[in-house]
Amino acid sequence: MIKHLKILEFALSSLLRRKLKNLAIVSVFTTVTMVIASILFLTHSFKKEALLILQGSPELIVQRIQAGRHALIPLSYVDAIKGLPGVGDVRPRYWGYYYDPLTGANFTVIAYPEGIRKTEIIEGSLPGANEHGYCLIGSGVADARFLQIGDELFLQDIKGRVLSLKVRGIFKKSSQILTNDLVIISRPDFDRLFGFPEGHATDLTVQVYNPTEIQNIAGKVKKLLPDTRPITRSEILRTYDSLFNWRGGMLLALFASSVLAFVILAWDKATGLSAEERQEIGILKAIGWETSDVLTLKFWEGASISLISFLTGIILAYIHVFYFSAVLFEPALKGWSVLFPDFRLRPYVDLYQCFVLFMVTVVPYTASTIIPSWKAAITDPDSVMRG
Amino acid sequence: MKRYQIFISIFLFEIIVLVFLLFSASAQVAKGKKEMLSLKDLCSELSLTDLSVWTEARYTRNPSQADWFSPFQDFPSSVEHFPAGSLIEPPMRRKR
Amino acid sequence: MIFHPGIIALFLGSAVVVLMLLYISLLSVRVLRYWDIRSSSELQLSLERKTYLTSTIMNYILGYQIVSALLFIYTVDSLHTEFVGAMCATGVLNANPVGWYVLYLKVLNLLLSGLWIGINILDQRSPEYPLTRLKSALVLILLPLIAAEGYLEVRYFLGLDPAVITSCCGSMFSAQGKGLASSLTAIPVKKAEAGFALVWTLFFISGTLSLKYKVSSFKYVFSIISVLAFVVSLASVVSFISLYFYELPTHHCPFDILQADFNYVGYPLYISLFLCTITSMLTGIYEALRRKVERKDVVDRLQRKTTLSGLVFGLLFLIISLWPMVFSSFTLQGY
Amino acid sequence: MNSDILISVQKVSKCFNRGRPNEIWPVREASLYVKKGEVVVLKGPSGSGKTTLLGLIGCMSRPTSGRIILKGQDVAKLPERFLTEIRRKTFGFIFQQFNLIKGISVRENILLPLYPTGMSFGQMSERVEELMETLSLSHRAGFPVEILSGGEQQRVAIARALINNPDILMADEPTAHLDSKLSMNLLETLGLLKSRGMTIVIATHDPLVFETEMVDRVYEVRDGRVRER
Repeated sequence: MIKHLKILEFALSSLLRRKLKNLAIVSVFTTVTMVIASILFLTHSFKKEALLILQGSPELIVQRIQAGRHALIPLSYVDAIKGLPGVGDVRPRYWGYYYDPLTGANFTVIAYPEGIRKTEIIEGSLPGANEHGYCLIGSGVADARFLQIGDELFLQDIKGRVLSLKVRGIFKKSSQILTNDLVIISRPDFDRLFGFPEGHATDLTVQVYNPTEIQNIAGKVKKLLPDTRPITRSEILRTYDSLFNWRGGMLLALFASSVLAFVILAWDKATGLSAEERQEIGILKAIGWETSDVLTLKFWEGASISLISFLTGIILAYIHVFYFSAVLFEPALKGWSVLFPDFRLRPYVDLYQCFVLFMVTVVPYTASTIIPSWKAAITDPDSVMRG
Repeated sequence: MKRYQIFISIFLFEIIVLVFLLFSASAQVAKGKKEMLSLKDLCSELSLTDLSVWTEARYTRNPSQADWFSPFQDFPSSVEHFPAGSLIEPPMRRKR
Repeated sequence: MIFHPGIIALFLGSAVVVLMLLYISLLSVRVLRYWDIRSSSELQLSLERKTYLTSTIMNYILGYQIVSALLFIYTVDSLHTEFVGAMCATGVLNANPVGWYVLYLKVLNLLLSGLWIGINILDQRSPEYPLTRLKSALVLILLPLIAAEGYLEVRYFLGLDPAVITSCCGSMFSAQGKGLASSLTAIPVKKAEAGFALVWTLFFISGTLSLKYKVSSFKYVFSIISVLAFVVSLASVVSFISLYFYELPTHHCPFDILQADFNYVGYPLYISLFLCTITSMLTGIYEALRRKVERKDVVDRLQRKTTLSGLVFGLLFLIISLWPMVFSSFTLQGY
Repeated sequence: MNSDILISVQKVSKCFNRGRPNEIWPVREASLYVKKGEVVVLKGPSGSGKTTLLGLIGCMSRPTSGRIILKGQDVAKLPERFLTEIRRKTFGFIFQQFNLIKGISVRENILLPLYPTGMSFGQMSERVEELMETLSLSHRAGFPVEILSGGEQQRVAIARALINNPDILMADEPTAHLDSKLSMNLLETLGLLKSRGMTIVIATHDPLVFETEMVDRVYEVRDGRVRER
């Protein structure tokens, strides 16, 4: 133990003797770790957040597909689906996209379901079920149009007329990730805005009593109504899961090239032992250091560089992502859009991420130093005598 | 103070910071749980299926509701909504 | 499926390890052909120097094996959301049957690398490099195993198809199922408990005997029993130990105890079991190698250490696994 | 054979690049012995093989053939890692170039041989202070070695050679980089060590060294062959 401490002491001293070179390695290593850790932290938290929130999405959605594209669904399908055993409530959903030429943004317009309850994430009050001329908007919409409660939101309906809606309530900023671009209006206003055909809905949500039966029911719906596409909640969740894994993994693969570049740098630094370093090792061997002692020395040199850089990189990444909302690579990591939520992610970070990071940074670096340090360690002790 | 003591102190300090961050992370998550639940309730209330992040195109606004097989679906010359669009992974090749 | 960060990390790590192992395997072949300790030729000198490289790389490989085993379980576990019906690692392992072989190989390779390091320690303490040929041969055995592990890992993850509806631990480790895992579960708890108690009692008796008396058969018996204890204990974790942690009479999953909900108790549990097995097995292996080594005192000292640590880790494992049985109100009476 | 013989070298040869066109034999069938407390000089011109011979005696490298008996043990066939241990415990080396590590202090340079041992930091600093006192280096303890004068650097090298309490001090051309005054100082220091019972082996071609009276025996080395004078 004491031997290791002493060799560590000497390792630090030799690292400090080549300050510039080692500082360069540490800073590159830290930066690489930080970039990769930022990607992982961001995508993982995003994924977790999405998966938790979307637990509340409908168990089963039935859409109609026409000519290979999503089409409006006739309300007659409701009763057909209700007839299946095990199916509870079937409800139509009315929603659509509205391109706002004023701001260049896309809104998502929803005709609100009957019984929307007041929750703490809404400021102001809720429009009643059949009151028209009122709306409830997401904070992104409010910001884009500079609206406050009591102001009017003007939209252009399908015939080119102006539809004026009084803002009754605004979703709080904390719910941005779910509600940023929403405009919730009443059914009559919705029909007027989009000129929705009678007897149709955008799609249907299906309640299933037994959660293990969902897949089964989905199959039966597909059989009963071949022009439909059932989407289950677990499919939505899996989609998001693989979406973010894909995102994180792809960026990781891209940044793997920077790891590779770094490893090449480290390899080059380690193999290109300068004459001075070679002589130092020769001296150590001549005065009684054993090959394994030199290997231990090299191990501690590498370990101190990689451990410190690794930890610093992770800590910086955490601060960067969760305290500064990933400012450095915001557009590349998060994407963009006109209505972009400035969400503060909750830090879903655990040891797993740290393990993955360790594997993609420290392991390649260490591997790249093994053979060079062995080459250094087997220097002949009498090399210093031969001069 | 010996160099190794300084090194070990820095190392332990960083470990402690990291552990602290991990714990504060889980504390923050626990604290945000109520808010999370109300978001989840809202999600089921409004029957929402997707997050409102990339609102530019249908396939990025509602990834779970869009047709994955037609990425340039909005209009023929629509530019790819990079990087939001690149979030969508290519469809899996089915081999049998 | 490939672009999951954890999977990328695993692939990368496996690639690095297989490459390094391939390199030292080439060295090992040369050692096996040309090693001659009595020669003072330059070839012999260069081989002696290469043994340092071999042991350095093997040390790193052992470290890697530990991290990668944890990462594998973690990754597989985190994938469970992508599979219908999978609620933990078990379901995801079932999604592609190759997964189980990857897991078995990981456990085997971890054990073997640990034993290699143990043999290396004995070799390095003796002046005359007595075990170098043996070590080289073992490297050559390890290479195909670790390469196979890497290959199966790639096949497993590439072959995962999220559309497959898999069974989860609920149905896998239930008595009705087929296969090894369910037959483990089907063992009556009473019998499993009796076997567990018997094996560990024998373990401690033989351990104490081999500490006290210099009789080689005690040491062999101790090692063999430690292997038995390893197998029986893993079976017991599935059969009844995990039940006490979950406080559910039907939940037999050996992976859930690694999760935060159960205070990560699986880590100390499995780690102490592994260490106990490796060190106890080394006692017997050292005994078998005794006649090859000139300095018997080195063997004695190392054996003492391994036997003692085997006993200590064994005790630790027992304390951890029996803790909830003694201190929780949950009982399996009547199941 | 006499029991106070510390090292006995018997028909030792060393070959480099064996079997290749550039094969050379810097040492051929050399035989010599060193008794406890003696000062022995290997004398010869540069290129005569005395440095290689010194390396063989000091367990730096293994001979191609022959036997080297150190304290009754044949070390010629020992693997490298045990040679290192013997070297560390038995020999202290002073090299032609001082071979100090630049950029670290005098104290650390002297301590170098003790890093890979189980000695505690406390014991180490005790020993180094004592040694620096003897060799009057204490006032330079914290200085980086490269700013020291040649004589001081030589004393640091001696201190480093002595730090692990060796039985034998090996010196390779110790006066090569010193003027005559400093050489005299060095010889005084060596004389002091001899008076304390240290065995010393010096390889040199400097008459100043092998003509001093403390030298007990001189071997002449020429073309790798050794002759006692």
